[in-house]
Amino acid sequence: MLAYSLRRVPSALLVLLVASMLVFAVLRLAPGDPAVVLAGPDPTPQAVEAVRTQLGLDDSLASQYFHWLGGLLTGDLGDSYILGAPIATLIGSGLGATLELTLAALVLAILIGGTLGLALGAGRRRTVRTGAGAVTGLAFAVPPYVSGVLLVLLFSIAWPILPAAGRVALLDDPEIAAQYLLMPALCLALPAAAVIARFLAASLRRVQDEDFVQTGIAKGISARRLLFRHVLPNALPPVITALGIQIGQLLGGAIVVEAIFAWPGIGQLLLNAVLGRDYLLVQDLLLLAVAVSVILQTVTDLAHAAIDPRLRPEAR
Amino acid sequence: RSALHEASGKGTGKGGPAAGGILRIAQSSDIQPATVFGHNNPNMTICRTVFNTLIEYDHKTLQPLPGLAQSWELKGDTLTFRLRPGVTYHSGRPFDARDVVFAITNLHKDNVSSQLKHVAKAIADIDSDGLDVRLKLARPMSNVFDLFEILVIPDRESIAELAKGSRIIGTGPFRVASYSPGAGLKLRRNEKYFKPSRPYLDGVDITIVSQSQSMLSSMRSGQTHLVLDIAPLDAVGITNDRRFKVVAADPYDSAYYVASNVSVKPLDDKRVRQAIAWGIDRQRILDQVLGGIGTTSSLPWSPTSPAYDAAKARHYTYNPDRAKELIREAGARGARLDIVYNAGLGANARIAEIVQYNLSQAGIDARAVPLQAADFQGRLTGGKLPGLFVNGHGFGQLAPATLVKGAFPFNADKNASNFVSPEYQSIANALWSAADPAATKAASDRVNDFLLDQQFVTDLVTSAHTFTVTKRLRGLAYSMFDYLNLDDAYLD
Amino acid sequence: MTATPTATTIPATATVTAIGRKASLVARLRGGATITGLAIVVLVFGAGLAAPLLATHGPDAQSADALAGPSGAHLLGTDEFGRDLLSRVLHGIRVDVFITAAAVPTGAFIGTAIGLLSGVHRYLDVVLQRLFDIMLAFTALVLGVTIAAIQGPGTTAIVLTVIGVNIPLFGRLTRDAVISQRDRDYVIAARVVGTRPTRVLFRHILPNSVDALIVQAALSLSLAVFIEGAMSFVGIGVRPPDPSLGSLLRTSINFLSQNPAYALGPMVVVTALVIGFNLIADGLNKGLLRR
Amino acid sequence: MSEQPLLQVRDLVTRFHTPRGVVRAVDGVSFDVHAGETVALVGESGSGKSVTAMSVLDMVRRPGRIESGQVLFKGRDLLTLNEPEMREVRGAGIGMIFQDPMSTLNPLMRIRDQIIEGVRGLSRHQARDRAVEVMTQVGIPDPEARLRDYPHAYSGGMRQRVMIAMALANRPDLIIADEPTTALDVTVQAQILDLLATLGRELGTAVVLITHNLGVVARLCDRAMVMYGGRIVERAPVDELFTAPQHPYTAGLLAATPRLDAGRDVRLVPIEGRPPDLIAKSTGCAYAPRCPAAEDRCRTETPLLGPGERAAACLLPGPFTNADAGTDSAPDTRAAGEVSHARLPLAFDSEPLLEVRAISKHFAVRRGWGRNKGSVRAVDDVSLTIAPGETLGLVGESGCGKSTLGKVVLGIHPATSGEVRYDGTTLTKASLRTVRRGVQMVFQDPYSSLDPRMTVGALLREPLQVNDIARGEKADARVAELLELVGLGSEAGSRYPHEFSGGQRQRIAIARALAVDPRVVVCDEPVSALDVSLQAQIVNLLRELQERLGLAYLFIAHDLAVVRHLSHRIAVMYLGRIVEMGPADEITRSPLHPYTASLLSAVPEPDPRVEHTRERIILTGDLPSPLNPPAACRFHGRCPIGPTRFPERSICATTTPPLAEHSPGRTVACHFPGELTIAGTTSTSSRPQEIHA
Ligand SMILES: Nc1ncnc2c1ncn2[C@@H]1O[C@H](COP(=O)(O)OP(=O)(O)OP(=O)(O)O)[C@@H](O)[C@H]1O
Ligand SMILES: Nc1ncnc2c1ncn2[C@@H]1O[C@H](COP(=O)(O)OP(=O)(O)OP(=O)(O)O)[C@@H](O)[C@H]1O
Ligand SMILES: [Mg+2]
Ligand SMILES: [Mg+2]
Repeated sequence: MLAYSLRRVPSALLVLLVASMLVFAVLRLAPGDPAVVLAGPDPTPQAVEAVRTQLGLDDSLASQYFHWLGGLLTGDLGDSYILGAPIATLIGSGLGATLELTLAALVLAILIGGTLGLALGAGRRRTVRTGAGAVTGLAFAVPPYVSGVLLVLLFSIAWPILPAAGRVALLDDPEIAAQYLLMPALCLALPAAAVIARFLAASLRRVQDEDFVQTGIAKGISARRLLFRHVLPNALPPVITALGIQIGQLLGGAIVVEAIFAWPGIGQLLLNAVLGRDYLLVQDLLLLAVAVSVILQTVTDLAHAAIDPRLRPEAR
Repeated sequence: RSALHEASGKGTGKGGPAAGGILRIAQSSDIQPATVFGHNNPNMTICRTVFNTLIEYDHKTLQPLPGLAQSWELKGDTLTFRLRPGVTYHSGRPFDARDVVFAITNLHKDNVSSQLKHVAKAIADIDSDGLDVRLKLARPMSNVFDLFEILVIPDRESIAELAKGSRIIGTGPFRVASYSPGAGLKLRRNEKYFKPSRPYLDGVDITIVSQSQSMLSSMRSGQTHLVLDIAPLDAVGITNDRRFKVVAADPYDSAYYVASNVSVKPLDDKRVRQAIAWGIDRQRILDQVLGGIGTTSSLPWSPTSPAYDAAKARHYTYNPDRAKELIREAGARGARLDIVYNAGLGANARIAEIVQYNLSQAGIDARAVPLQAADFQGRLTGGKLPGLFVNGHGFGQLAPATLVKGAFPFNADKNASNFVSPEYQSIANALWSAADPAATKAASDRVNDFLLDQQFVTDLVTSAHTFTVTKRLRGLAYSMFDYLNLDDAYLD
Repeated sequence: MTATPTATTIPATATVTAIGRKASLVARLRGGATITGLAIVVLVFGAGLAAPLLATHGPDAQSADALAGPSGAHLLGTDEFGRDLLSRVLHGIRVDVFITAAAVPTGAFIGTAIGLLSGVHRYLDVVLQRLFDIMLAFTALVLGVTIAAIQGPGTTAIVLTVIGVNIPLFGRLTRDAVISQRDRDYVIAARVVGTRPTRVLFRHILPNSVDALIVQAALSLSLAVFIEGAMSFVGIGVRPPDPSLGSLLRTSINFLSQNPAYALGPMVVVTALVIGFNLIADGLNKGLLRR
Repeated sequence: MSEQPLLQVRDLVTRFHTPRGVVRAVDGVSFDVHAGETVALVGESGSGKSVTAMSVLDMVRRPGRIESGQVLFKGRDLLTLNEPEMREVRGAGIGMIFQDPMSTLNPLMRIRDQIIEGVRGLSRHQARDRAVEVMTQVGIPDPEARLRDYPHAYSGGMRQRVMIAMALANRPDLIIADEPTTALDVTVQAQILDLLATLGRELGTAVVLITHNLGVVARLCDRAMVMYGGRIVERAPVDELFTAPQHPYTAGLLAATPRLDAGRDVRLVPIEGRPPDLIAKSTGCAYAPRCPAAEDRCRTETPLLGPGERAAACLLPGPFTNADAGTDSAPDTRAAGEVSHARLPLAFDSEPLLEVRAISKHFAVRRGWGRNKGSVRAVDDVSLTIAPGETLGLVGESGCGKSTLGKVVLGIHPATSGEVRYDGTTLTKASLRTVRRGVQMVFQDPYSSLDPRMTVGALLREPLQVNDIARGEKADARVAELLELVGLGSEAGSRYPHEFSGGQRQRIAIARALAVDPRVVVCDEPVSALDVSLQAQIVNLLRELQERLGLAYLFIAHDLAVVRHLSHRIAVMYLGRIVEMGPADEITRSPLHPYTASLLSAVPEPDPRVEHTRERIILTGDLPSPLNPPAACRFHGRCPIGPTRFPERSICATTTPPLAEHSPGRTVACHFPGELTIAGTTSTSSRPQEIHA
């Protein structure tokens, strides 16, 4: 399995290299200049020029690119133009917050989506299936920027039991942190849960039609065992693929949710960095996104192999 | 335990000032430590809490009061400060005159910007001696004390780290306990603050909340006590909630304007610019965008400014017919004009919408064009905005010269409108040099007339920075640049 | 297949042609879901297209009567500039109609073209697949933020984002379909009788992959509505004074206590549209893709 | 004791409530099964066999519903049981074996767990022992170790053994086997059938065997029931069923089935028409529309199946003595069938039209980034020729490379080495289009070889257009002509493929192949997917076309009887190589290669008399993987006269036997040709006993 992951390294590196070029080019096409932002309000042209020199923005693009790449290879992400701080620190703290949020959302999405999906795809009673279908449809159709606002209205203002914005690190004070985490995580999780529910339900229905399920029934095993030991495992692969994509989506969706709940994560960082033309920070963040998705893909594949003996290397 | 309950914080409960409590502040964008030397809105929460300035203006009389400087003397071209003894930086190092010298010479550097740089540059010579600082001025300046109202005196030894935000060290009532860029910072009580038994608060937590709605939500849920500069229209949600109030900062130093790039046709025609001034419904902007905070005005000054002239401030009124007429005269009917604004600022966006609508009523094919902050700032600085632009300016509250020398839209030497006029330069310099109130009055009259006639900047409303606060917060104060002063603040 | 951007992938296994049970289009769409969805979308989009006729006020006409609640004159009340909200919602739909109509087909077309190329050209395939990997790594909103930075906020940025999001989605789908179809008997049969590769591609493979693409298209339309909303919500969307569903929603949130109908209008329309498109996709999925 | 049948099915009615209407899949079926007996349920596809089986175990799925009837198992009506009680019966009382062993095992679960989870009343430990026991019973070597494997590590035949083991695990009284061998190769089928027969006998388990293969019935069963349109139309002891069918449908089935021992020039007699639409409510006999003997009352009166051992649901029951052709079985058509095919000379003197010279085709198996993991030698050094008007049959088990060879001939796969020549032109990329105007192809699955998005007309017009043969009205005329040629009306042109039955679709596919006027047609299992009656239609059509157009065929199939029926010469393929080639009659009568002999002996003949008397060679093991085929003679590991039996014959494992001429017109690749005959005896009398073991 390790060998299998290793075999993907060259292709992953290639993807990252190409992505680094794209990412470098992309923001430089945008009008605007970090030096102006950094020089503060009402700056003189000399001040702007001085800042440009100080940031190294007057170097040639190629040299800027290679300087950046060189830094990356030696583990130096550089300093943020606008915030001044080392990018590693910025991403470190933001990533912690975002990971906390996305992981919580992921857990919620799997729990909610899994339950809905099971009800939708394998519910015995029609009412259960219809109900789950309606909930799924709604979770699916209400975008996070609407559900977030509604949640806040409900649970912070109308019936104030949860904080409306901000974050306490989970490690610092779990009890309090969980209360901060709940709403943003839920808001982020809902659409993902709906997707998972749909994929799971569709997959369950498909698998239930497969021959080995008949075998199971003919063997006389219970419906419960049939569902959880036979149908569910076989229904998982497409759900895992969807889940892999959804994790990427959660990270992206974090931009909106973090904005609504003032969650100090990567999404906020990225949004502000783009607005401030904080080139290095944006480059690093976008490249991180690509890296995450590359990793996710590998993890997804490994998860497939973990479930399905046919995909394990020794089976080839 | 409830996070909400804990966040709302304990008050003194005594109906009077008492020590303790953490004040929670939300602001929409992160502080920029590198720019603390000039006026930059996001820094309003740290400039007077972490740092101090040499003097502090009295808001009524505009007379300097002691800050880090105990006393001062302006004799001819020499200004001498005597500094307060026994002041230490958060690092533990004693504050002395060399820190002041450093702060002023630091402003001479190109990459350090401040709207009052022109004053610093006009200081020909500085020398210090223990707690005395002597400044030699190269020319008479009516606004020299404005510099010392705005200029924070940071620890000179950690100046490089200050720019990066990694060590923010001042003499103020609070020290920076932690700063996570993009997320916010925690300030804690400076036990060695030079004002005895101040501050009352144990600390201040500043959180960055980009969405105004989220700020309000957290305020209503009791999680936040003070929100900075929430657009009044955004704040309507809580204006009828009796727990909160919106405090308009009395310097009224937040003016909104629409300006013309005069190198763009048909804005090169004075009549078109005047037509614009006539065509805009200032009252509606004041009511619908600024929640009635401030006054409509055709002039850039705060009502407290010596240059303010109530009659002239009412020069332009909403007169769509007049506007149409002038536009027709100038042959600019149906002209296509972009109204550019900084998309990141809610009030500006909304003003742009009203301006766009008013101008289209007046016969101009106007389009509102949002630009992102970095883009807008860049083009503003480079004078490359494509037509009209809506923006805000400050500096109408102090010495009038500070506005014409330091506020970029009015800068006589180089401005965003690309408006260059020897006449303007000369009257602006006259205003700068004016030595006494009478001379200032005369010079500012000329400037006023000139501005009203030329209208390269059309002032719309003189409004104020706002602090939206819970009524539990008492003792809130701020400088003439609206730097938050929490020396006497406490939570009831 | 989600409200969250770009999750709109259909498992490759779904690219199954309805061999042996192909019925007329009408019969295949007979499922109630498709019809309901279609009805919702037609109703909403129709109202948008007919906005100039239906709207009682100009969408930009300001007045002093700001933030009024619903009344006879203003069925949804007015906004902060005293503009009639119903008229703005109706005109706002137009923006979404434009975005979906302009961007989704463009993205689908480009994506499909690249996908076809990728499907038939082995070496190009390797390159294009990696490219899709990268494009997919930029989730819709990240892409939107980036494009808005380059292009400036506005309808164009949204359109470009929607196109950008759809290219890899359709690309992958088409490519997978081509690859799954190209060794099928009917394709080989067509080659054997002498049909040239391009004709095989366009006359045989593409029409048989189209079902999956249609389902994706329905999902992409709802995705487009979603992207418009999300981008406008973070402030990089449609430029004022033009109303769009997302921008209306974004502003409305400030005035929930003054005029709840402000938020209600766009919220209902957005939700209805997304549900409508998804119902269509679901129905098509059942009708077209079922094995 | 034995008075009461083990299973009594009474008036079972099962329907599917579909949007198109109610499908009467099982329409009043009654039958008994006694302890220990093996009963066959035969019938064409869609006749309701599987649904009957599912109904017995109350396993019919939505939208199906058992509407009425009783299923008495040991006197208890299963249809009145609740879920837990029913679960006790399933598996423990009645075991079930399904058709496709590749899909009936859960791919994600170890074999052991799958067997154990169904075992009742034993501790986990005992259950494990039981699993080993049944695995041994079904003949899986090293069961302890193999139990830990996942299904993918098993071949199809082994999986079917596992299925049987699973069914046996609870010692059920009855096993229902639903087409247990249909998905398997003949040699493996023979193994499995053998296993079923032995187990039934030894364990006293009753078996209901569902199949459409009459040969299997003849070989294995005591009694048989014939289903048609959801009803049982005939019930009889197997011997009587084959010799004297009472229902015309049974007689029709028998007449349509090609036999190895019948005369090759006898035309098969297909059953005309289509199977009944189970949705439409019919009156009268469901078979009446297709019955050559039907009278008017057949269309109004519904015949009922009488009681007793021997009964037919026919108003005009036979017997149709089918055994000897020429008597009045299925009267009219049989007479027409007598007009036999013209006998073509067995030796074609003319220049070969198609020549395949030393063709090899290897597929590289890739994993990950360009790393080759060896290659599949699908076709290895194969040479053959086909003369104008000649049919060369190509037989062999699944995966032996038949299709690949066909595709190489058509240039669909480029050959790894070797040369294909058509009419003097060597097949190259440049000459591809020319060659394809002379060589065409018909595929196995008529459901997947026609583009579902095109009308039949467009499908047939395409070759005309792209080859510039005809356009416009001329093309239309040609399309009509082609349709006519394959026995379809020209109005078929405006319809879509899905509107046609499998047999009709295969006709369309043939018409398309003929559109470019080819002289050679590669038929890749064109009838394997079809029911016997349709199979007979297509086989007849192909022969007719050959006679009319002088076509040459490369006829690929795994069914030796069909191949023999159609071919002049036969080539037998094993693991990518041709092991024997020669005139069809001679090869089937006296095979030279032991593999050919085994193959022939594995084919069950639809004749109980033959089946009961003949001895069979049961090959052990499965087809080896073509990824690393055995060295030298590829058959040596399974060969009944090879080194596994006779250790001194090491030559088989060391030297590749060349394909050499054995007698005029016959070539064989074996070191010991002709030793093993169909009878299962060696012609060299040295060691007969061992073979019988
Ligand atoms: N799920 C279903 N929905 C609708 N009709 C069905 C369903 N399952 C089976 N049928 C119909 O029931 C009839 C009997 O089917 P069944 O599977 O029993 O046939 P069979 O004799 O087993 O055929 P085969 O040899 O192809 O397995 C067929 O006409 C079929 O179309
Ligand atoms: N495109 C391919 N890539 C790799 N291996 C292939 C390919 N096509 C066929 N094979 C392998 O070549 C071998 C021969 O396959 P082929 O389809 O020719 O067998 P066949 O005799 O037609 O079998 P069947 O009776 O099942 O149709 C098989 O092992 C198969 O797995
Ligand atoms: Mg069946
Ligand atoms: Mg084949």
